[in-house]
Amino acid sequence: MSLLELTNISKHFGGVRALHDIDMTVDQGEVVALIGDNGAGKSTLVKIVSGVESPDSGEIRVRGESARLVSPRAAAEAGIRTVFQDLSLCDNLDAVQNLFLGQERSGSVLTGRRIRRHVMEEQAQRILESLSVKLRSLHTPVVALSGGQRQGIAICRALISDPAVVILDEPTAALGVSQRGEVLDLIGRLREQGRGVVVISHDMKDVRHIADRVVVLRLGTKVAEFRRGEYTPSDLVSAMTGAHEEGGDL
Amino acid sequence: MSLLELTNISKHFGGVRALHDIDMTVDQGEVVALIGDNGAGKSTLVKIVSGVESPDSGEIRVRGESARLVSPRAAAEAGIRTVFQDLSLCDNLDAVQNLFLGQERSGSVLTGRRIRRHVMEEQAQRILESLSVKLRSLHTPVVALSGGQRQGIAICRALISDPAVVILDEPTAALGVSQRGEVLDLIGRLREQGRGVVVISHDMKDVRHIADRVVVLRLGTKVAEFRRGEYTPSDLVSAMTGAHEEGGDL
Amino acid sequence: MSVATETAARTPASRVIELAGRGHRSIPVLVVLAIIWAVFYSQSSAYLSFRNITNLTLQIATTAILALGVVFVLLVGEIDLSSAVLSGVCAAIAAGLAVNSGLPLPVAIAVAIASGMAITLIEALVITFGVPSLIVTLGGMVILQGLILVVLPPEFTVSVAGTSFAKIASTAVPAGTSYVLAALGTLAFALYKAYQYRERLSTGARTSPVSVVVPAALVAAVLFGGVYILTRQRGLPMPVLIVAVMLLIAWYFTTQTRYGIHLYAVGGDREAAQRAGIPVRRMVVYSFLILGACAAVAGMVDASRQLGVSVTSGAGPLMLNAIAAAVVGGTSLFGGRGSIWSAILGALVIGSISNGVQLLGLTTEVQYFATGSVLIIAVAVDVVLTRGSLWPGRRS
Amino acid sequence: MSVATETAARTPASRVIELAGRGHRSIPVLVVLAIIWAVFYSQSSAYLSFRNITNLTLQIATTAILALGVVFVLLVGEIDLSSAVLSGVCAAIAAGLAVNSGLPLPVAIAVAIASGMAITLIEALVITFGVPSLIVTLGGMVILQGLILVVLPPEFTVSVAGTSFAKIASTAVPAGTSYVLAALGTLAFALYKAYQYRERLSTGARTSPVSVVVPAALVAAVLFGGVYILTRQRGLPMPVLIVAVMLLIAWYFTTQTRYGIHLYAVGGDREAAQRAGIPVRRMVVYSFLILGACAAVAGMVDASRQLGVSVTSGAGPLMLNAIAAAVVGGTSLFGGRGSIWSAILGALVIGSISNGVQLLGLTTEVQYFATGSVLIIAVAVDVVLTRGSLWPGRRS
Amino acid sequence: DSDPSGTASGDGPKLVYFMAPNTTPTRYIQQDGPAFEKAIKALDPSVEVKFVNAGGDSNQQLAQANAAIAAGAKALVVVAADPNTSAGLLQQAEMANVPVIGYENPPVKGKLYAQVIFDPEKVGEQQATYFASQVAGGKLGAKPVKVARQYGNKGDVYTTQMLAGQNKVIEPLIQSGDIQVVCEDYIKDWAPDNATKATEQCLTKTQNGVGAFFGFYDGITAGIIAALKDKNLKTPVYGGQNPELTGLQYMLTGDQQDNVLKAFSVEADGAAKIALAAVKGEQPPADLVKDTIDNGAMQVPTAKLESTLIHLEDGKDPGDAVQKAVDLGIFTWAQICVGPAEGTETCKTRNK
Ligand SMILES: Nc1ncnc2c1ncn2[C@@H]1O[C@H](COP(=O)(O)OP(=O)(O)OP(=O)(O)O)[C@@H](O)[C@H]1O
Ligand SMILES: Nc1ncnc2c1ncn2[C@@H]1O[C@H](COP(=O)(O)OP(=O)(O)OP(=O)(O)O)[C@@H](O)[C@H]1O
Ligand SMILES: [Mg+2]
Ligand SMILES: [Mg+2]
Repeated sequence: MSLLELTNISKHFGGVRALHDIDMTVDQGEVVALIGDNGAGKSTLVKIVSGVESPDSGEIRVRGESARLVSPRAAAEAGIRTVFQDLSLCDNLDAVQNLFLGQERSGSVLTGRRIRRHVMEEQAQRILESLSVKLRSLHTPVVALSGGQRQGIAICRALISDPAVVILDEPTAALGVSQRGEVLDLIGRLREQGRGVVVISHDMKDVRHIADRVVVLRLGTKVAEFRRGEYTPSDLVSAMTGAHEEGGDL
Repeated sequence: MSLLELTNISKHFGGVRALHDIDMTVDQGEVVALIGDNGAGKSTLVKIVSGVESPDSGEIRVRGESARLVSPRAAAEAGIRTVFQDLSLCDNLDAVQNLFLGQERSGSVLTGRRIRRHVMEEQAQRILESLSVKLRSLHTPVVALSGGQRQGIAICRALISDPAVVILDEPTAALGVSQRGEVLDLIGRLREQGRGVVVISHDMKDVRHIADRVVVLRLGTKVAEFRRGEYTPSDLVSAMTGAHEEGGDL
Repeated sequence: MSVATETAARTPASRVIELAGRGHRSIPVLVVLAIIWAVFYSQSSAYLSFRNITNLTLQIATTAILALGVVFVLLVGEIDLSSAVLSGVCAAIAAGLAVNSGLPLPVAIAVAIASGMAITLIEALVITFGVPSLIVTLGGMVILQGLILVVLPPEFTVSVAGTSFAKIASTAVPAGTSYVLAALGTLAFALYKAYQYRERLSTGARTSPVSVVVPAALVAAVLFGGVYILTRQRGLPMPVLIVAVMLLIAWYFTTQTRYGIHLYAVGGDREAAQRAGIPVRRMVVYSFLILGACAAVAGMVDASRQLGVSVTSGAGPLMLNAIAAAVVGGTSLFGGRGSIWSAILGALVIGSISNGVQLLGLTTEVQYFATGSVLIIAVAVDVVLTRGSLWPGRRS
Repeated sequence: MSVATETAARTPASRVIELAGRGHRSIPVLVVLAIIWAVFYSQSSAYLSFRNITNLTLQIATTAILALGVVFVLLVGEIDLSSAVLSGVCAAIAAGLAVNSGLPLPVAIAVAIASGMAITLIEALVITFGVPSLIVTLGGMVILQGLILVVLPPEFTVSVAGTSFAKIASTAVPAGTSYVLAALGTLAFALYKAYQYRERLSTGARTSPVSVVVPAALVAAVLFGGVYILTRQRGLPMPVLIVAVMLLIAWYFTTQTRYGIHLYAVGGDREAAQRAGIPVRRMVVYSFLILGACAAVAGMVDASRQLGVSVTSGAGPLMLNAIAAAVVGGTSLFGGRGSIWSAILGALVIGSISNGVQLLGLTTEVQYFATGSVLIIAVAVDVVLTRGSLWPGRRS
Repeated sequence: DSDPSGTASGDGPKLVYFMAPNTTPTRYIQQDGPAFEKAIKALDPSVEVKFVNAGGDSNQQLAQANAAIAAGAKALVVVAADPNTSAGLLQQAEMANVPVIGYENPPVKGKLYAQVIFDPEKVGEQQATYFASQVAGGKLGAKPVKVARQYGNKGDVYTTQMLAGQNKVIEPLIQSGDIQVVCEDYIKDWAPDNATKATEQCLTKTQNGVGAFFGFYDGITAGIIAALKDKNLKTPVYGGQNPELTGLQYMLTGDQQDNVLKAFSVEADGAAKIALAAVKGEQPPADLVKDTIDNGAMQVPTAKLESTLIHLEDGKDPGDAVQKAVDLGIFTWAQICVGPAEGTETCKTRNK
């Protein structure tokens, strides 16, 4: 039984066919890479699985049961956490508040769910350090942070609630060399913990390195699926671009 | 005489020292890579040169003359165009409008500066094609575009006005494989045309490939500067992280 | 970093309208308007009489003109509370000069418009200095309430009945001339569209003659239809012509020129606009100058219809109605979204409701209930047609 | 994608204040307040008499309470125009029940608060359906203007002079009791701070006992100082106590609880908040419910001070004053920025201006000029101290 | 400088506040206030008069009263912003021992020293009586005369009282079928533009079938006349009062039939005398204050003033009627003879 199973997912935006009959599964302890050219529909697929967009048609099953992911909340309750491509941080909140947004460590209802800021700060410090994210202060609004710092926070956030499936939409795009390394390690650790991971990346080297399975989208359709070791770099590129002559410098 | 020359640039945000006594020059036909860990101050430096932030102290010279880049407009007039890390597109405008924003092709004052949309569309099509940016329609607001499509538009925008200095803050972060290749080619072409280019990137392979000179920032200070061929990959990493034992998988 | 995203599937109706409208945000408002008219007509057949339609257009003229100015300010992401009172001040200036001081009418009008623009210029400068526009225009409103006392003669009223000033609103363009104007308008529009078509052809862009014929036919229908209905009484009322000309100019500048793109850019993302080299401050100032001119014109049309100016000119619900008209028409309070058509369409919706409610002869309480709820329902219908599923992505 | 970025160097003054304030946005407003007081005091020594300060606090009570509710709505990025009239409706309900129907006062109060919340609940549901809040609350305002005619008895007024209802505002807590309350308040606050200090220590976070002593001393100074000044006349006026308790509760919930973070998240970036799993719609509804309760309390305090309810209750400048108070105090019209202190501080600024201007006995025109310009100047000073250089990054 | 005793004792200038309700109607800031000050100065130059204006807000007026008391006022002359919510003001004044003189629109349900008023019920009755006489005289054509009535803001005390006065006379005519009311509108905020709109809608509804308009005050009649002029209709308009400048001008042009003059100078004079008595701590002057009116809390000593109805007469110079307003000092011919009235015969002869 797969952790996550998509069947026949389609999505239109007005006249634009963003996704067409996509099938995809994610198993326990498996890293699935989702690749494709710009505008292929990767982020749209991610948004559907995270409850941000609803598909026009198709079915989503979580642990074998049909799930209606009508909102990000519903997806989170089904154990799916996502790092969005645009990060989706609240600019006016600080790093700690963003990290725990929607899953604050708080006291009982009697105290009106009083925030236990000290607990959160301590946990935040730990998790940020584990990804080498360096912040000068935990109290500045994230709008004042650098691109990489923001991405680091977005990634840490997805891990805080111990999710079953983690979806990462271009998680390393803005990261520095060492942070990038940490994230790749992290993905390995997530796999070892038996979670399902979906990674979107444009870096074919990373993809080959971490992915157990590669799903290729082109213009909204799934054009290929490869298992680890069963493809060459040029297979990926030709699947993505639809051209067989291009191999690139991979 | 350098195209662009920065001396002793410093910048604080409240208590955070973002930049400290930075010197940097960009010559004609030269590609300067600016590298550093997340939060090192790269984007802040770029914002200062683009007139978005003003430095606390220091001097900026353009073609040998002291310039006061008090606004993005002033920077543009001095021939400096920038692709910002956050892209800085107007979400409610479409691709063509964003591409030409502030430099529209328009009629005379007599017509109230009537927009010549057909000219702009045609030019837009050409320039987008040259970078392999594929849009389904030139009329959708850019908020509806994919991350890579947006980045492609932001890059094209910087080129439309024939600038002397082009600054690219992580220009390939969200790009697909082929678009990324085009951008690297483009940077080469810009150099051949005698322009100055500043590129920020976390990809050391790209940096080695395109940069004539590499400037390394760490915690707001310039810690090293290398000329093409005068450094090894591990030189870069150790300069960025301040640690000499790390070499990474470059 | 907020991005409009749908969290639920769109209604089929919205798709149809999207296809029909192709970006014409105005169509759902027109549908709403048609529903409102149908409902009131079913209650009272006098509602759609030529006489009442003429009443309606005259009743909404002031609101529409002021709303037009407000749209410009909303588009750049600011707000204004002072322009209604400003319209009273400008009317007092114009009427004082024309009637009490005996200056020629055009001079009086010019001075009033200049004064309106001067006052909004000051407001705009304070706003671009950094004071929130809500505060500046609220303070401005209070100051202007004082100013109108100063500008008015000691008896605090200027009566303009029977003077040349009264002609502003009471002049009626004869039917013949009106049809000629309509024909000229249609022709000019068709020629412009044809010119655009040629332009596009020259760059080899995909286009078709349909892009000339259909809009031109629409414009002809609206112009001739309008002239036919509105000349049934006494000829085309001057305020209608004023509104039409102002809309025409505003349409050209907001959709056909560089200025228009910058306006939307500043409202959409001020920081991004500035980074693109757009003079953001200057654009905000322009919007307020336009508002000042619109307020002056609105004030004079109103005074000329009311046959007088007094301290209550520009008071009452005018300000809120103008803002509401803009928002009902689809302009966002948060900047960057909307069009100048929202001014006239919103004013029509609001005016149609209050006109209809009054026609039915309900008791005061029921009038209040009907007015408020029809307004909300009208916008809710519009939301169902286009915007509903976008909450919470869109706010305004 | 708009990001606040400075385009010019900060003023040195702003640095000082930034350091002194460490995120306490309230300090510049306090400076502005001090300047206003100094200016008016130099014109009239009666301005800072105990009597006048007591007047002032009573005078602003209604505005402050309503502004508190408005702050909640602004924080989630919505706006409200109906709550002033709603306050009149709730006051009419309470007074009608307590005086005309003879219900026990607490029951009448409870029914009024429940009615206020029920009405804003309906508004909130329509808003979360997708209709812009400006339209819903404008329509709501019109409906409520009708409703107050229905709720009031046929003579359109309820007089509460000499009834238990009048006690709401006229009760004065004796000086002794007031000091005890101040002491209890200080103690509770100090204990809470000490508890937080212990908590932080337990996780090894950097902290120091100064974080307990300094705030506690400040609170003590404010409470005892306030009680000293306000009990000079007849004891501590009940409305002051009501405001204090409401602020206390609002402070706790907005800054110390999960609810508070979600409130700011929804206002800061609604889409991001929703993606984080926050029930955005529910948060908007909560804010409106709080507004409804605040409006009811404000209306009852007001009626009890004026000893009567009529159709004008909640009309007049109350609504705009409440919104302006929130904005003057530093709350953004665009959501996500501000604090509950802005309600009381903004109301104080506005009240101090209007109180001072009245005390000087200026002519009507000059009063208008003074009120409007002092308001703008006050916020401009605040801008110079903190926000000025941020234009155009920040908008509100 | 604090005054903990809470009473307005001590010396210093004798301060009297004239508290206007709003800038509309304009008479309080334009005419009554200045006339009051003039009258006070004539009687006792040592008394200082200050003016405030509540902007139509009871809460503001209460604050102003408190400020006035704090500033050491010896008496308050109050035109209530809303009489129904002014008891709080009276209570504050009573606690501070500052006498309050009600003026024209007096506060109710509290302690007043005295009040001067033109009884609104009486004004309404005067308007209606003249209107009834016109109906009876056949001036408005065959019965039933189709009448459109426009009242003030619904719920206002003044509206309620004037309407009661009007209805005393009008109701029987309706019963008898002499009058048929075809439209009835409460005019929000007494605003002329709302009156214009109500008129337009009424004309649409009845297809111009209105025999006469019967308004409530000059602002409303001005709004009615604006609508009629726009439609080139000559329907007679009744029911002016106050008066406003436009009301008198429209009488000269023959657009408005009548007006009820409330001589502010008489009222201000009376209020001045009463206020001085109050400042001195004496009883209200008995020659002036002859009546009492129950205001819900007490029997208030009242100076009831006589309002005068003027009206146009066939074949006579309208100037004859308007002359009374000039005689009472309400407006001068120079003020009246501008705008619409400028070209009338009356102005050519009387405005020299
Ligand atoms: N809200 C929307 N409205 C209309 N079109 C949309 C919307 N969102 C996405 N699209 C379109 O759908 C297509 C797929 O977009 P998507 O963001 O999924 O691409 P992607 O594979 O993530 O690309 P990238 O690698 O550049 O991030 C694009 O053509 C885009 O323009
Ligand atoms: N407006 C601001 N206010 C306060 N601090 C800021 C602001 N902008 C940047 N900083 C801080 O300045 C430092 C440098 O940020 P900058 O964005 O220049 O880093 P960067 O080198 O571009 O990093 P990245 O590779 O992650 O993009 C960071 O610590 C950041 O938190
Ligand atoms: Mg994507
Ligand atoms: Mg950066």
